[in-house]
Amino acid sequence: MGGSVNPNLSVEIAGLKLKNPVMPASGTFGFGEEYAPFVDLNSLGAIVVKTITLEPTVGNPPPRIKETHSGLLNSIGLQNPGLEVFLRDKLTYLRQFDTPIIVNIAGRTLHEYEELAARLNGVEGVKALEVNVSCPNVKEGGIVFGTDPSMAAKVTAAVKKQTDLPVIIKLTPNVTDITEIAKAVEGAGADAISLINTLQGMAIDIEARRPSIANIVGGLSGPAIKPVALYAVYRVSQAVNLPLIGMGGIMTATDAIEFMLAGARAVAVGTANMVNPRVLMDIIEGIEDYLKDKGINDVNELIGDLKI
Amino acid sequence: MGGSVNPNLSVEIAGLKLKNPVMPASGTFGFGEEYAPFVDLNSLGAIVVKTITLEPTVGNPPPRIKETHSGLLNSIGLQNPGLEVFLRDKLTYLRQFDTPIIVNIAGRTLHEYEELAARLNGVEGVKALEVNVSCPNVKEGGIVFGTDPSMAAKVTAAVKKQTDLPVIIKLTPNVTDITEIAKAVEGAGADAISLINTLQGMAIDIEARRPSIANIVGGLSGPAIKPVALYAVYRVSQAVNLPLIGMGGIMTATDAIEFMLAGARAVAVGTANMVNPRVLMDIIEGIEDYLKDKGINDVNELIGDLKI
Amino acid sequence: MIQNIKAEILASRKIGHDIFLLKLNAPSITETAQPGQFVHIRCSETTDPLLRRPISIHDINSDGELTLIYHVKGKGTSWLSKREAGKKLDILGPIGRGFTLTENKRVALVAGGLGSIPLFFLAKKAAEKNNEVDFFIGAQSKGCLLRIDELKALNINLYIATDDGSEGFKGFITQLWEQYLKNGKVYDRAYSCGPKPQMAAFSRLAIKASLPAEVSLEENMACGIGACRGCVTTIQDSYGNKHYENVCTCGPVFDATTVCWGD
Amino acid sequence: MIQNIKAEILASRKIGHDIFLLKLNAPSITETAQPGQFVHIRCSETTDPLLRRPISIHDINSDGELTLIYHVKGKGTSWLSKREAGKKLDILGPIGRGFTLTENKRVALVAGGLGSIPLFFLAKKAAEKNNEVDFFIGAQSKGCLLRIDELKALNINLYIATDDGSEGFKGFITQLWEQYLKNGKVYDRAYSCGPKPQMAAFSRLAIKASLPAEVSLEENMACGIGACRGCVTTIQDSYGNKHYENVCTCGPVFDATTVCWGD
Ligand SMILES: Cc1cc2nc3c(=O)[nH]c(=O)nc-3n(C[C@H](O)[C@H](O)[C@H](O)COP(=O)(O)OP(=O)(O)OC[C@H]3O[C@@H](n4cnc5c(N)ncnc54)[C@H](O)[C@@H]3O)c2cc1C
Ligand SMILES: Cc1cc2nc3c(=O)[nH]c(=O)nc-3n(C[C@H](O)[C@H](O)[C@H](O)COP(=O)(O)OP(=O)(O)OC[C@H]3O[C@@H](n4cnc5c(N)ncnc54)[C@H](O)[C@@H]3O)c2cc1C
Ligand SMILES: Cc1cc2nc3c(=O)[nH]c(=O)nc-3n(C[C@H](O)[C@H](O)[C@H](O)COP(=O)(O)O)c2cc1C
Ligand SMILES: Cc1cc2nc3c(=O)[nH]c(=O)nc-3n(C[C@H](O)[C@H](O)[C@H](O)COP(=O)(O)O)c2cc1C
Ligand code: FES
Ligand code: FES
Repeated sequence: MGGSVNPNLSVEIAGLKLKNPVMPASGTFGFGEEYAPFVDLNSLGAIVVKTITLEPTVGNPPPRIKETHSGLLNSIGLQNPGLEVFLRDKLTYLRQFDTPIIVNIAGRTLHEYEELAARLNGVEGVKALEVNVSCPNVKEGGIVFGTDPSMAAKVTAAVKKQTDLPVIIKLTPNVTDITEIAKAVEGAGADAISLINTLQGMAIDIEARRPSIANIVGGLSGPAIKPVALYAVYRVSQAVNLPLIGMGGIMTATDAIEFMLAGARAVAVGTANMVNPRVLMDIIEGIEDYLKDKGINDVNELIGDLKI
Repeated sequence: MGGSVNPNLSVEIAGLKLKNPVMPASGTFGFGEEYAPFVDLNSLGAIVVKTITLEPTVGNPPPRIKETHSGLLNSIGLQNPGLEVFLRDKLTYLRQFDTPIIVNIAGRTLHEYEELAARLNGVEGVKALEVNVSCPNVKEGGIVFGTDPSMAAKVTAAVKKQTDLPVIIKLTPNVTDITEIAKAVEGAGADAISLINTLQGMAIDIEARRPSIANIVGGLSGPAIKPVALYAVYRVSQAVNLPLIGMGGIMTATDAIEFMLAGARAVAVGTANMVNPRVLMDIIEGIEDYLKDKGINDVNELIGDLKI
Repeated sequence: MIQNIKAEILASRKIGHDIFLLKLNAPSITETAQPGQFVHIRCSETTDPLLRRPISIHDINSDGELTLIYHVKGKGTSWLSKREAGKKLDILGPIGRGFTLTENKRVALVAGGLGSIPLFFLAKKAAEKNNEVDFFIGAQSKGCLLRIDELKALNINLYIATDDGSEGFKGFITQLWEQYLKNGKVYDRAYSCGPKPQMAAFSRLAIKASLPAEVSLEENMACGIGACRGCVTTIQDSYGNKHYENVCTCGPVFDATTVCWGD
Repeated sequence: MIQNIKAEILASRKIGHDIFLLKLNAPSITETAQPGQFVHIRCSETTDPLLRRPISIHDINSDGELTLIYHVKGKGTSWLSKREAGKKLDILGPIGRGFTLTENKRVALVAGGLGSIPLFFLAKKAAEKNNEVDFFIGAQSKGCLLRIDELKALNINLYIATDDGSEGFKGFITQLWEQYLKNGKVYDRAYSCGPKPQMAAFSRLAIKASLPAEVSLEENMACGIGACRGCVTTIQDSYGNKHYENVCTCGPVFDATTVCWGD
C-alpha cells in the first residue's frame, strides 16, 4: 500500500492559493513572531493573526484562562495593539515570509468593521480578511453579530463593499442553527466561511466560591469541542457552496483529516499550539503521510469525501 | 476548621422533598436495576428513568457510541420498551425503594406528550415528570421542540394540564439563547428546569472515511461539556425563578458543588455512572464532606452562592 | 453478580508485538467467571480516555488469578501496558453471557487474530468437561500465533492456518475448517471469535452443517452493564424480524444464526 | 532563545510531603538559564490534562543538569511525579524575565512556602557574584523547610521563620525581615517569591525603605511564550496608569512597585 509520489497539498480558498491547508487559528498564534523559534513560518498554508480592532484594546482583567477537561476556557477580551500598530510593527515582520497573511478583524459597530476593511484594503501582504462576528453589537442592544442571520449578513455586505480581498466570515457555534447564519452570509457575498469560534462556558473555584475567570464567561476551545466543531462543519458544508476553513480542537493530522472529510477545504489550529508549539508542522507532515499511505495524489480529494 | 455536626443535605424541588440533591441523569442509569449491585438506590435524592415514549422505541442502528476527548457521543435514539412495559415491569421494581421516581417523557407530537402525562398522572410511585424536549416535532417540520420558545411553552402547558405532578422541563443547550427558552417554559407553568441535555456533535473514522456513529450526529456528554453546562445553569438561574437541576459532565463532588454554586438546587449525573458505577454515592459523600469541612450546616446555602 | 473491585496486578509483561499479558488477583471475579465473559477496565486517572475498556477473560485459576491478554491499540490499552505489578486496577466483571458449555461432545473452536484469546479459556473448560476439542487458529503469520505452548499443554487438537503459510495451512482458518467439515469431520457444536468477516464465514459454514454455533461480538461500549444501550448489535429471530440487543449483557456471545453480519 | 526539547529524566525523588525533586539533562536550556526563569512542561500523554505546567528553575549545573522542585497539586504534577529516570519529558524553556543580578552588593531574599525554590538559584548566583546575601525563609513549620542543607552550603546568611515557631522566629517571614530593616540593616536590593499577600507585604516594606525590589508572580498559563495573552497581570506605571502585561514573558519577575496587588 501507499504511493511514493509526493501528493499535492495545495488548496485554494476564494482565489487565494495556499501551499497546504493548515494555518493557525486567530488569537492563538499571536502575530507569528512568538512561534518563529518552533515553526518555519514559510511552511504554513497561511498565517491568521490575532483579531485586530480599530483602536488598541486592553482586554479583560485576569484571571483570563482556566484549563477544563480536554479544553481551555479563555476570556482574553480581544487584547490587541489596534490597527495602526498592527500595520506599522506586526505586519512588517510578517511580510518577510512567503505565506499569505489573513487579517482577522472585529468591531463593536457596523461602521468599525467597515473602516477596518477599508483601511486594510490594498495593504501589501494582506491576502484576505477573516471577520470575527462573535462580538456584541453595541449599537443594537449588545446582540452578538454572528448570532443573528440578518446582522451577520449586514456585516458581510458592509465589509465586502470596502475591500477587494476575499472575505472569510468566522461563525460562532453559539446558535440554534448555524446553517441559517452560513446561508445568510453566503447570500450577502461572503467568499468563504471559517468555523467554529469558541463555545460559551464557565468554571467555578469552589474554594474561593468565585468564577475561575474574572469575566465569568469564557470561550471554550480545544479537543473537548471537536465533536461540536466537526458537526458544524459537516452541516454547513451541506448547506452552502462556499469553501470552509474548519477548526475546533484539532491536535493532530488525524483531527485535521476528519475536518476535511467533513467538508472543510482548509483547517485552522488554535489551542494545540499552546500544547505543542510545533504542532502546525507536525500536522502538515501527518496529512502528507496519510495521503501517501492511502495512495491519494491530491489533498483536495479528501474534502467532503465521507461515505454516509 | 470544619464543623462536626451532620449538615442537612435535603433539598426541595417544586414541593418534592429529596434526601439529597444527587440523582442519575435520564438515559444513563437504565431503570435503576443495572446499578443496584453498586449503588444503594435508597440513598439517592431521586431516580430519573430513561426517556419513556408512548410506544416501544427500537432506537438507532449501531454503532451508537463513540468516545471523544473527555466526552462521549451517543445516538441511542431513545430506545425504550414504551409506557406500558415501563408501568408493568420497570416501575414495579423501582417502587420498592424509598426514593422518588422521576419519569422522563418524550413525544413526537404535542399529543404524545399529553397522553404520556395523562397516563402517568396518579400512578403510584411516580413523583414528578421530566419532559425531554430535545426531540423533533414531526408535525411541525421536524423542528426540535426545545429550540423554539413558543413550542417549548406549548409542550409545557400541555403537559401541565394533564398532570398534578411537578413538571420539570429539560432544556437542550443547542440554542442561541437558553434563557429565552427557560423564560418561555417558566411562563407556561413549568415547576422546575433541568439542564443541559447533550450538545450536538460528530466524529469521523478516517480509515473507513465514515461517521463513527451510524446516525451521523450524536449527543455529546461528559466532562468535555461541563463548562458549557455550568454557564447555562448560571445564566438560567439569573433569568428565571424556578428551581434548577444542573447536569453535564459531573464526575465528582467538586463538579456537583460547582453546579450548585452556579445556581442549581440539585444535580444529575450521567456519563460518570459508566466510568464509575458507584459515583452517585461518592458524590453524595463528597458533598457532605465539603459542607463539614467548610462548617456549612445546610446544602441549600450553596445554591447560587457565588461571589461575582 | 458483576463485581467492581480494585484488583492488584500480579504480573504484566509483553508477550508479542504490542501484545501484553496481565495477571490480576481477582478471586471475587474468577469465582464465577465463564468462558466468553469479559471484564471492563478503567484505563485512566483523568478523563481522557474517559470510558472503561472491555477485555475478555483469557484464563483463570483456582487461586483467584485472572489472566487477560490484550493488544495495545490506542490510549486506553497504552495506559494499561504501563501499569506495573503491585499497582491496583479498577475492574468490573465478570460481564456478559458466555459460551454454552457441553459435556462429552465433539466441539470445534474457530479463532482468528486475537480471537484465540477468549477461546483459550473455552478450550480449557471444554477439555475439562470431557469434550473432544478441535481448536482451529488462524493468524497472519507464525510470529502472530499466541500462547501456542500453553494451548499444546491442554488436552485438545490444534489446527493452524496462516495467511502467509509460515505455519500450518496457508489461507483462512475458515477454509481449513471447511476442509475438515467436507472430509466428514462431525461436531456437536462450534464456537468462533475473530474478525467479523471470518465469523460471518464461520456462521455460514456452521449453518450449512446444521451445527449449533456461537460467536463472540465486539462493539464500542460505555457502561458495560446493560444500562446505556450504547453497545447494541442487530439480532434477527427465526422469522427474520430484527431488533437490537446489548452486546455487553445479552452477549458478547450470540447464537450464530441470529447475528446480522451487515455489509 | 526558548528551546523545545525532550529532556531525559536523570532523577526524580520525593523530598517532602507531596514535594518532588526532578533532575533533567537539558544543556541547551541550562546554557542560558537565569534565576527567576521557568520551564513549561507537558504533563500528559492525552488531552487531560491539556496544557503544559510552569515550574521554576531551582538550580542548574555546568553539566547541563536542570533541577526543579515542585509540589504535587493536581493532575499535572501528579502525572509528573510518576515519571521515572530514563524517560523523557517535553519541556519548553528557559522562559521569562528573571531577577536583576547585582555584583558586590547587599541583597535580601524573602521567600515563603515554595517561593524559596526559585530563590535558591538566585541566592547561589548572587553569592557567586560576590553579593552579601541574606536569605529570609518562611514556612508553616520546621518540616516544611526545603533544601536547608543545600542552602547552608551556599555562602549566604539564612534567616528562618515558621508559623508555629518550630524553627527560628515565630511569625511571618516579612515580620522577621521588618525587624532587621528596623534594626538598621541596609540593603541595595531585595527580591521576593511566595504567596501573594506575603509579596504584597514585602513590597510595602521595600518601598518604605526605598529599596529596589523585585517579585516573582504566578498566573494560570497556556502558551507560556507570550502569544495568547492568557497570563496577564495588572501593572501600573509611576503615574498610576494601569495596563496588562504577560506574566510568562514580561515576567514572571516584575519590579515590585509596578505590581497591583488587588484585594
Ligand atoms: C467484549 C469485548 C472483549 C474484548 N476483548 C479483548 C481482548 O481480550 N483483548 C484485546 O486486545 N482486545 C479486546 N477487545 C477490544 C478492546 O476493547 C479494544 O481494543 C480497546 O477498547 C481499545 O482501546 P484503546 O483505548 O487502546 O484504543 P482506542 O482506539 O483509543 O479506543 C478508542 C475508542 O474505541 C473503543 N474501541 C476501540 N476498539 C474497540 C473494540 N474492538 N471493541 C470495543 N471498543 C473499542 C474504545 O473503547 C474507545 O472508546 C474486546 C472488546 C470487546 C467489546
Ligand atoms: C512562573 C511559574 C512558576 C512556578 N514554579 C513552580 C515551582 O517551581 N514549583 C511548584 O511546585 N509550582 C510552581 N508553580 C505552580 C505550578 O505551575 C502549579 O502548581 C501547577 O501548574 C499545578 O498543576 P496541576 O495540574 O498539578 O494542578 P491543577 O490544580 O490540576 O491545575 C489545574 C490548572 O490550574 C493551573 N494552575 C494551578 N495552579 C497554578 C499556579 N500556581 N500557577 C499557574 N497555573 C496554575 C494549572 O496550570 C492548570 O491549568 C509555578 C507557576 C508559575 C506560573
Ligand atoms: C487564547 C485564545 C484566544 C483567541 N482569540 C481569538 C481572536 O482574537 N479572534 C478570533 O476570531 N478567535 C479567537 N480564538 C478562537 C480560535 O481562533 C478558534 O476559533 C477556537 O479556539 C477553536 O479552535 P481550537 O479548539 O483549535 O483552539 C481564540 C482562542 C483562544 C484559545
Ligand atoms: C448514553 C446516554 C443516553 C441518554 N439518554 C437520554 C434520554 O433518554 N433522555 C434524556 O432526557 N437524556 C438522555 N441523555 C442525556 C443525559 O441525561 C444528560 O442530560 C447528559 O448526558 C449530560 O450529562 P452528563 O454529561 O453527566 O452525561 C443521555 C445521555 C447519554 C450519555
Ligand atoms: S455498554 Fe451500556 S448497555 Fe452495553
Ligand atoms: S501564557 Fe500565553 S501569553 Fe503568557
